[in-house]
Amino acid sequence: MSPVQIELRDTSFDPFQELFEHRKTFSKIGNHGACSTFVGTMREYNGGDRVLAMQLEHYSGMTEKQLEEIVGEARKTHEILDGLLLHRIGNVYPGEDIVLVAVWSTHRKDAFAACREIMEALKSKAPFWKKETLVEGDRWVENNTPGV
Amino acid sequence: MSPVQIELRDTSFDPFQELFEHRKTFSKIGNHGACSTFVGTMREYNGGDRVLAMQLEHYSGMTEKQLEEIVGEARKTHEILDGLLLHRIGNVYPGEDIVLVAVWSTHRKDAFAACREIMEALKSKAPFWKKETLVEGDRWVENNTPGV
Amino acid sequence: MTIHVRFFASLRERTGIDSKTVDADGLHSIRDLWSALTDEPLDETTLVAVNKTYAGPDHAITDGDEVAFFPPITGG
Amino acid sequence: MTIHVRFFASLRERTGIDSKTVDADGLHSIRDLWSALTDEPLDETTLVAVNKTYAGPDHAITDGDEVAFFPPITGG
Repeated sequence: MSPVQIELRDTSFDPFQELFEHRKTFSKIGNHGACSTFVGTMREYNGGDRVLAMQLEHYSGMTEKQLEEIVGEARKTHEILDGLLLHRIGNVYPGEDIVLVAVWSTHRKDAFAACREIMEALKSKAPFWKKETLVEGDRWVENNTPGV
Repeated sequence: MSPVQIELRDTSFDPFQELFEHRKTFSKIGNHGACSTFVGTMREYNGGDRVLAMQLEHYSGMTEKQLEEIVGEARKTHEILDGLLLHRIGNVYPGEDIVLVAVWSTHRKDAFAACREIMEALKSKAPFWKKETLVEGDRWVENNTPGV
Repeated sequence: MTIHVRFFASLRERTGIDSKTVDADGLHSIRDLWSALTDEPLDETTLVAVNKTYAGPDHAITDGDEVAFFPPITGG
Repeated sequence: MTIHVRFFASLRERTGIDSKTVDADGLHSIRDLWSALTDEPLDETTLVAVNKTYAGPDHAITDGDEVAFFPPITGG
């Protein structure tokens, strides 16, 4: 079974409180020497335009499946002792967090690489679509900013 | 002035509670689109030996100066909007956190790269030395595990 | 042969179709299915999933498949 | 010329010196200073800092300098 807890959330969450609570569930901590995390947060501006809100659409069933596969892929080359992957769906507002990826490993090399790889794969493979509400109307976000 | 808060701590801290509190101090959040963090935690075993405790020695004055320089170096090539860098000194026990590096940037590329680079530079340039207490006595840790 | 078709995001808005059950007798591939639904060419940026797994435009469709079309993803 | 010398970690334990003020008249470099303190050769893994900045073994010492010797670091 995957050691990574994956969840889609339709309400706002605080990633650091989630990580604090998540870590309490570890039954054993002796090997967890390294934790790498990434938090993506909604900005107030995108491409120079003020963004008032965002709708995050997903493909129920496929999104979860892809996230599981992305984590499974990362586990083929990196040790993942534990992890947490949260992603918002629905209406999101500036300053709210969109995504949290956290990976615990014995050593930092695996933790860093797995967190980064999961995040990049999520950006290109997990079906989510952002529609921004601007002052003058709505628009679909067409491309992600490059990660590497 | 550096946007990264740097502190040496002689008592245990929870990195996720620290991050939760630290983020509350942001006066503006509109651009903070990405946050990459790393947490290093003391393991119960090192090189096959049970480790009961660890003493973290540092060079007061130089350690702080090096950490500032490491952050300054990372800022030359990456946008850092805010950050937090905590490192334990003194007696540390298994399961306690040793180091926290957190970087906030507009985009994930800068956040990931800066966090990683600060962590690697810290491992090779900031004067800290670990002495482990084993069941049969003490030993100095001679090398860090590779990060890349 | 029955195919359940779904469109997402900007493609859903452009086609005006959210989901649709298509009688696909005589259709063989994803490409055939697309052509039966719209006059637009199948843009190479359009992503396709068959039963929630990514597939190419020449993938063969079979009875009961759920086929989804969607634009480049922008999550995270 | 007076130099404040410090040793850290395993080097402090091996030399038995934590800190020491050295009358360094006639000494020019870090290497000279090291030789005046111990019979051991200056190992190339030994790190040197002058006034809390890293320096090489040929770095010239000047009156009032704080010179530190320490083993490879193992923080983080």
